[in-house]
Amino acid sequence: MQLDKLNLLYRQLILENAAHPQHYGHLANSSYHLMLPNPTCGDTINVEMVFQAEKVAEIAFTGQGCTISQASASMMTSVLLGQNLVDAKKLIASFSRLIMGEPISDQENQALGDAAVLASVAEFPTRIRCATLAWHAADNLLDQYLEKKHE
Amino acid sequence: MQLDKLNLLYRQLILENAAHPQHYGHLANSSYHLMLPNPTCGDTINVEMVFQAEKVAEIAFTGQGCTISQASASMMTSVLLGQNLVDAKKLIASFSRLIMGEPISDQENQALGDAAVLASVAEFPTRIRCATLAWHAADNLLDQYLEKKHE
Amino acid sequence: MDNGLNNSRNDFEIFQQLINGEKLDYLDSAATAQRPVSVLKAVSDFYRHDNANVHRSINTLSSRATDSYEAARDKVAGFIHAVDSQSIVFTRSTTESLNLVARSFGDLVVTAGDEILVSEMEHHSNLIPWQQLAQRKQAKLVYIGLQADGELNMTDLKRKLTSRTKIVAIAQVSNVLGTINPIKEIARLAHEQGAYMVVDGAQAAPHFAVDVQDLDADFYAFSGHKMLAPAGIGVLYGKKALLDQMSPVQFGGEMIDHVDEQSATWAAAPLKFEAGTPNIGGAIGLAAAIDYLQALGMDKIEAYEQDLMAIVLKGLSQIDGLTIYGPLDAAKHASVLAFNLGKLHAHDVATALDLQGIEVRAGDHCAQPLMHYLGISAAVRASFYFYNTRDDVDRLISGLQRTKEFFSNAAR
Amino acid sequence: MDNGLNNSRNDFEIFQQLINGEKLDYLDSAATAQRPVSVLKAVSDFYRHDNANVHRSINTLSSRATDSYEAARDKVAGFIHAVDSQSIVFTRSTTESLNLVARSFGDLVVTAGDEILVSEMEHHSNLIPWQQLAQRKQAKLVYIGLQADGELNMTDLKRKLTSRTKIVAIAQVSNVLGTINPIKEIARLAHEQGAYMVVDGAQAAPHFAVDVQDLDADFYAFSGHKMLAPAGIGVLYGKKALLDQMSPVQFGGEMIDHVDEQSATWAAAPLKFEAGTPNIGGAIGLAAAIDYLQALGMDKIEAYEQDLMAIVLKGLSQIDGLTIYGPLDAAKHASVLAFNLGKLHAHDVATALDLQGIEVRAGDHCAQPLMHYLGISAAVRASFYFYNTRDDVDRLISGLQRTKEFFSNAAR
Ligand SMILES: Cc1ncc(COP(=O)(O)O)c(C=O)c1O
Ligand SMILES: Cc1ncc(COP(=O)(O)O)c(C=O)c1O
Repeated sequence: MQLDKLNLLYRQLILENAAHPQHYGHLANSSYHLMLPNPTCGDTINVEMVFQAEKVAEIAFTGQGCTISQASASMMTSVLLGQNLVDAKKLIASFSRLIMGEPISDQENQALGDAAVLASVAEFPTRIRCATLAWHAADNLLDQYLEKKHE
Repeated sequence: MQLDKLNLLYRQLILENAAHPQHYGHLANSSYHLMLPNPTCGDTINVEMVFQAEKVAEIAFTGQGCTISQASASMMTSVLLGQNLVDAKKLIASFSRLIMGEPISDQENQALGDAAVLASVAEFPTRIRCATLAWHAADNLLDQYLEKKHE
Repeated sequence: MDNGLNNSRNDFEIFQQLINGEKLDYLDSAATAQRPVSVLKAVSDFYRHDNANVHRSINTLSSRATDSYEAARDKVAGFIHAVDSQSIVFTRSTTESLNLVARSFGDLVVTAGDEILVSEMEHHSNLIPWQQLAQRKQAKLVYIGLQADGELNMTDLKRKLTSRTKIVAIAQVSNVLGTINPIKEIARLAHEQGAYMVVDGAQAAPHFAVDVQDLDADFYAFSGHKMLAPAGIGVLYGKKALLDQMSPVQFGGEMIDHVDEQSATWAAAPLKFEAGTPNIGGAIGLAAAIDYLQALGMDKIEAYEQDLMAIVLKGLSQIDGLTIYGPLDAAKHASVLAFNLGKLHAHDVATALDLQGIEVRAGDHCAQPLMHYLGISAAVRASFYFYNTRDDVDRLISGLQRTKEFFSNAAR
Repeated sequence: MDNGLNNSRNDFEIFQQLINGEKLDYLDSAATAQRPVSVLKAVSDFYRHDNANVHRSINTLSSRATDSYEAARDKVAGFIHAVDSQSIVFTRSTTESLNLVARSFGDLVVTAGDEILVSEMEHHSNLIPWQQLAQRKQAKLVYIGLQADGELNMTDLKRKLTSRTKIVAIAQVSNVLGTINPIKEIARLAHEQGAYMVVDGAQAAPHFAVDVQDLDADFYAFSGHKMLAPAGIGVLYGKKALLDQMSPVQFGGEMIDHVDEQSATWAAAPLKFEAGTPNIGGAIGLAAAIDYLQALGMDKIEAYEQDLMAIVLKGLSQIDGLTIYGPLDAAKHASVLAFNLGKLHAHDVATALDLQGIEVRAGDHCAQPLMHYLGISAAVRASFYFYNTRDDVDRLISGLQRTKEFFSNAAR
């Protein structure tokens, strides 16, 4: 019986984040927000951000989804909060490689904090999309901000 | 080499009818005419008829087609000319069975005259449609006439 | 241990494998069925011996291919008891069949102010084509509600079915709730109001005998891949008189009569709807699938699946906190069963089952309006076919129990 | 005796049989190609091990099926050198691909008074969809004439290609004349006038390397079944920016983003064009076909077929009274060759050849306007692929000679 393998996917930290997500809710005056659907299931994640002094000053998310998508969104908000734009983009890139099962440096791993525990999702290919949804949304918001600045 | 089998299909009578078709052309004042296409090749046969005293008083055909379809049309015109409506319908039904390889009586066979030679087409399933096209058109014209009479 | 109806499981090589180290327990036949050896062999035998294009050449191979393709059409006509083969159009899928009706027939008969009736339990494929038709024609798309147990609310249907109704489009079996809808009665009511009856038979035709004449359906759509045939072949049955009036929606080879530079005329139905080279191998595979099903017997399949469903319903109703959507009476519940396990997300449940070799589906099942109606975003769905065994069912029940334990321990 | 390019003939089981007592000489690959063992095996292996529906569930089988299906898309993108896989739409056939462009893109960009340019040598599938579009939009369908040798009249094209032209739709290779059209140049001229270039690649993609970026085609359509894949799978390549603007033409499962009772939004291209369960096995078979072709090498296939064509052209031109349609120069003549033998009807010639085991096609080849243009009602067509041998070609030549003798003796 392979339920043991479930422990690998559903680590304590993941279950806790899903049960008690951090930064869940709406921001008072977010200028950047994006809702992304997970086409395989119909779930959606909505991410909101406020930028100040070239930093992610505030971040929050809402949405329904599975344990993995909720936990991943929760962890993401904690990791990105307070980061400057360059570091935020870097963190998202590290996470993206981590989740695809590609090697990342110890330093990158440490920078991801709790989110590093999601590395095990790489072994569950059907669930990778659940884990990346919120990060895609955040990445998109960063790009939107950078583009606007550029104009 | 199976070209011998060609002799079976292309009997002398068939080749002659195709080379020198009988009743080829248009009728001066045909009230019934129908053009049918052979969808497998794009060939068409046009049949025209004049009815008088419940008989096929005049009949003719035009159209392009292969040896089999031209010969069959030619033979058909000779067989049907002068027949009364009931006999004409019967002859067409006999021909239809003959060409599908079904048994017909000696009497029916004799009534079909030259057209009986087309029996061999039954062994060339890809060519059956070529042989039946003109007869379908004639059958249709007889029905049209009968329906009109009925009104 | 039993091995599916008449030991049929042995005819399906896919069941010989392990999934995540466990015996494969395939409970996703409503998404697509598995294929028996005889179907795969029929298709490859065709390609190995008789392959040619159809309706085109007069050579020997082409005439064999055409005969096989048309024999498949005859077989399909017999399978659903159509008057004749000329009312059988080969398409890619149920989805294409329904789109063809909505586009060709819908555009012909629906005008501004008309109403199109669907139910709250339709699959997107029997919904969006009608939504689009309604938008094109300024017609109104009206939804028939459901009873609490997931059956169609016939009172609501009778109220909404009026002389304004032009088309009633309903699934014979819901792909989520498993509800079996009373099509024959609905068709009668529709015809009384001068409306046409379109039936989505995707989840019905594979599981019990269908008689389109007895139902008096005007159109009936289903997919080969849900009834053992290869993917890529579907069927649209239509009453011949209606097909004759309809315009083709795709144009090209095979479907024409005569073509000039600026105009063209069409072949007769069904060929006018089959532009281009059709899925010849798919049609031949579908004929082999029908042979297989008929050898088992559609009535036997129906009875066997009902027995399985009774066991599942009983087993699942004993799991605390598990919500079943759709009728609880096995006799009213065709081969699909949707549920949620407490507050667990359907995806988490599906992954836990997958790790035990149990393949179910989780998500919105291409029925978002139904999900909204039920007030959920996703559900788990287990679906069965004659090759599923008592053991498959037992494993689902114990698998769910283990899943529940895992998550309640984990969330301590 | 040679056995096709690199002895490839052995990979095709169908060639082991006799037709009318004679070795099969299959010269109808332009209608549909034969399938090698590797393609049939890829398809049945999929059904035996990984079969599930795609893009729907999160179980192990479904994820394998989705991966295989999407890997097939990647392979097709590589085969025609598309920028990325997102510009590859799976359809049933060339015919469906062209209908999709004409309906979705055509309706978007063509307005009353616009012109659509086609050539006199188009297959009905690249003609009637444009005829219908022109009728829907009160646009004008304009025909580019041919030179005496069957090549496109580029002077005529340049005269007719104006700022009024919205779409130019032309076959890369004619399925009757075998003419290879200068698509790259035509696309450049079309783009200069602000028109879009649609290419019917049905007879091109199987026979030589295609680079849609180099051609700068806006759309490129072809069929799997003409290049060793099963029937029922086709491809539409479109520039991503254009696909993004286009509306879907079929609606249902897989292609949606969000569905409410009265409205819906679509997934991104290519999925928005693939409503319903696609031909998964077909796509996997197409990927295996591409593997097979690429292992042989498209350049080698092209060179080999050109050598065969030179022999055929030489042999046929020595038969008295035989008329060849299309270029007489093998380098300008892709793998199809149409002709008539004196005044003999094409059907009679085809039957005589069939009795000698030689499978050709006779008829209008779904190109009635071209037949009218040539002033004939039908022609015989022999078409070749890499598995045809020198012996196949010799048998055609001697078979025609015998046919001629038979009929001239018979008509004595
Ligand atoms: C009720 C119902 N209708 C339509 C469909 C669509 O079938 P397909 O994907 O074969 O077109 C399905 C299957 O998913 C279904 O269950
Ligand atoms: C040039 C050309 N275009 C289009 C088609 C249509 O292809 P399909 O029947 O696969 O849709 C063909 C094949 O018959 C063809 O030769």
